[in-house]
Amino acid sequence: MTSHVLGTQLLYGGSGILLVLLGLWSFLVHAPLLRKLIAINVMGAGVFHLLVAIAYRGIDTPPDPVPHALVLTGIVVAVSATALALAFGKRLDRDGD
Amino acid sequence: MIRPLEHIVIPSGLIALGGLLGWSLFLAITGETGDRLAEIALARVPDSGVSNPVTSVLLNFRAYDTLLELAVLLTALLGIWSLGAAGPGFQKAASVLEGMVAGFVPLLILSAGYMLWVGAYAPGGAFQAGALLGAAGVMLALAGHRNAGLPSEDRLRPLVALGVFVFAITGVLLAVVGGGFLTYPAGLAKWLILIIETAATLSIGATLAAAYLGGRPAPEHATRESA
Amino acid sequence: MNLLLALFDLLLTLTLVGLAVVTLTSREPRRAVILFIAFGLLLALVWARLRAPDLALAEAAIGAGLSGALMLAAARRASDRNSVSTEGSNREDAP
Amino acid sequence: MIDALPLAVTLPLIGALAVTVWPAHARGLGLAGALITAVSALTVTTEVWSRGALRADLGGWGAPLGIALEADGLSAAFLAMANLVALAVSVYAGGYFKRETARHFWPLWLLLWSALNGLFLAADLFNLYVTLELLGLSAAALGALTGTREAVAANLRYLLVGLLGSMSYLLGVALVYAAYGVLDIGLVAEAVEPGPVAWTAMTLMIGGLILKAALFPMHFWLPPAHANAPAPVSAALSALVVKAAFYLALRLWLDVFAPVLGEAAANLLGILGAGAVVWGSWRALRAERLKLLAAYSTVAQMGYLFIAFPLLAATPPGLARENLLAAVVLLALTHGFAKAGLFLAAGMVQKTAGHDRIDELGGAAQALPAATFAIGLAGVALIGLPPSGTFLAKWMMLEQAMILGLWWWLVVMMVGTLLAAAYIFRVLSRAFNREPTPYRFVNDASTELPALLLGLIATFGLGIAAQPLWRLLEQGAFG
Repeated sequence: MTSHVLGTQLLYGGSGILLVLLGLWSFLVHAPLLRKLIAINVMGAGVFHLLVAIAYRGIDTPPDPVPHALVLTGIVVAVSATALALAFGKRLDRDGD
Repeated sequence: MIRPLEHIVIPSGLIALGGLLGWSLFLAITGETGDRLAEIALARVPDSGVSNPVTSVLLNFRAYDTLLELAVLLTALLGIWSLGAAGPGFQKAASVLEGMVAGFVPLLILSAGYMLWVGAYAPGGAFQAGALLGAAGVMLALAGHRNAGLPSEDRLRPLVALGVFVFAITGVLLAVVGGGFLTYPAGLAKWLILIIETAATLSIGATLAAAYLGGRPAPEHATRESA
Repeated sequence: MNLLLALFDLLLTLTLVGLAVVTLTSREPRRAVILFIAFGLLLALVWARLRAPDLALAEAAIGAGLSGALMLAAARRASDRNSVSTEGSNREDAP
Repeated sequence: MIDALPLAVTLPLIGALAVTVWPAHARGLGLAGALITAVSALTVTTEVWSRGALRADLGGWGAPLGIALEADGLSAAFLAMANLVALAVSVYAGGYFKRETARHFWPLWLLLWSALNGLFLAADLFNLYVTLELLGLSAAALGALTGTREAVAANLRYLLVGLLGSMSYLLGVALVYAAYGVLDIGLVAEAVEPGPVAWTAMTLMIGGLILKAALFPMHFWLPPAHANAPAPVSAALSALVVKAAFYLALRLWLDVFAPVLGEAAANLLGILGAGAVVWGSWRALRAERLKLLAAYSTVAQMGYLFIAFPLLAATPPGLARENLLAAVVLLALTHGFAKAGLFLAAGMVQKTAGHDRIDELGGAAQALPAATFAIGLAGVALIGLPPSGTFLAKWMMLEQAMILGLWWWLVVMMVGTLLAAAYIFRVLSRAFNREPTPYRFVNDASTELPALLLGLIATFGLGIAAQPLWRLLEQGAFG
């Protein structure tokens, strides 16, 4: 593996970790449900980004398909959780009126 | 005003965590193990019945993950339904938007079919196709179609269950005929994957659109009133 | 060639992280959601760059598109509620 | 012969689909699904018992490319407990839910059951993530079925905390894959080397799991979520769902990260466990509602399980360690039966009295002798009186703590036991504070017998017949 590939993996993998930390921070300090959901989705995006980064093996080499499949699964799980949590929120709004 | 938890404890904890994670990632990537599963997976793609490596992993090598993933999507929808009925929906759209939607929706459905088919050898597949179908449903809902183009509840239920059902039954039947759970016989893999993906696409599309409505679909008579 | 690509990578990464920061610090719900959708679309672009076109499609359609649509509906309810409940008082959430 | 392992996950899934499609027959189809699921899972346990560890390579690819399911003694033991409890909960739920709620309960319940079986049998780190999410989403939706504002709010919080825990776990999995390039638990275990990567991955994964297991001080979400759920759901959440997170933490600890571990990490978990025992028991003693008491008692009981980590870490491999591990499993299983029995009985009391305030329970408890008796039996097991499984398990843990000279764990466990005795007797004294009334012992068989049976298993079954568990757990390593 060339140093360029390594550098790319580290750059994108590192930014994935940064996204996780930013999302975690927002999740911990912001109370509204929507902000918490955006935060957790950004966290998830960070983890997915990390997986995509380690799957990368250079511009001319086919990437590792296994992390890609994991991320696709993760995306669908994330949207499912988001939709369910928003339905909880909607129910609470309705009851609050 | 300084709140110690929010302004000192959490940020410094996160910075420490970030350092630890970054360091671990550096060591993990630069470590000796190198190649991971990539070579094995790419070498076996020709045996999988499809030539898109990601589809090979999703629908063949790690098909069991995908089965449970579809179950997660179904769980979310059933959970949403248990929390209450859908809201009153959007107002009937203006004729311009209505016209746009009328043009867009068939286009989305066509693209979904295309995406499903090319997923075997090019980027795409059941999830992307299902998402396009879901998007068509969202557009219909935005244009004022109360049930987002979905059928009535007693026909919607089999539709959202279809993907998991075809997947699971295929798995069990393959186990019964002796191959093992979800072990596709050589030669049949391509067709079995296409059947499973088609069922999954329909279910994913219907589930996403139904999830967008945010509650149990309105009963049949109410739909007729609004139409 | 490599240097150019590295610069491009750096630019993409900085934009992505910057977009995440403004998304997460937006108080107004609708604004936050729209920024989140933009973030998802940019992420899809980055993944296309990393040779993950399947994921780019899925992220654009599901991660940004459908999650975004779901959140926009919630954001609209939130702003409706806010404009009702804070009528006549200071609107803390105003952009 | 068809492999029993994938069936234990797929059959409840297919049952859930049937109930989804024909909601009008939710109860009948759901009970049928529950029965065949339990039979398939118990088949797995008996096969492990007679033939040793099982493994099924799904898709026929084998590790590292494919996903496998595995059952050894540890998973078979948890699987058997979970499926027996879930069957009892199903019978109870058949009589508990009205038609409208039943339509929503049964599909979600069978999906949760599928996730549980999938989790106990999984042999792949990412597959475990998917089962964790399936478990978390179905559990939160079930918990909100009472529909009260408290229940919805508490279970939304539970959902969010669960998502945070899964995210932490997934980040750990991503690190593992980056470093070792495999996801199969056995292969990861071979590849793991002590160092910062393994240490960070372990912290992330086990950290996410203890959030889901509600280990003190991350327990804050549990009492409202469990206390406000419908009784059969509370039983499943408290007895099974948090237990699944503990099982997975134990599994990762023993099978994957054993070489990485320092005693410091084990001691940290033990200290949090001790905090849980004391705080949870104290809050249970002060609780005004029976279901809240039961929920805080779960916080405390999870604490005992985590005290096992420092004891296990300090015990050298050998017979003593095997016995200690078996004692921990026995404790977890007994608590599963006992807590499910307690919640089911509490549900009947609540339904009869219209409330579950402990101070005003006298009459209602008196009217339901079977429920009161079930609460008593479950109480015996929760305190750890002989002949319950808890008594044996705690005794062995105390003995090992004494041998190791780690007397402070001993003190914590004694304090917890005394507090447990206090909160259980507080409930029972309310139940017996009136003249006996001439009601029948059993009033509604389908709801009272499950609770009673669970209590009996916890107190007598596992206590007296603990020997088979030892034999089952010997079916350890995969061939």
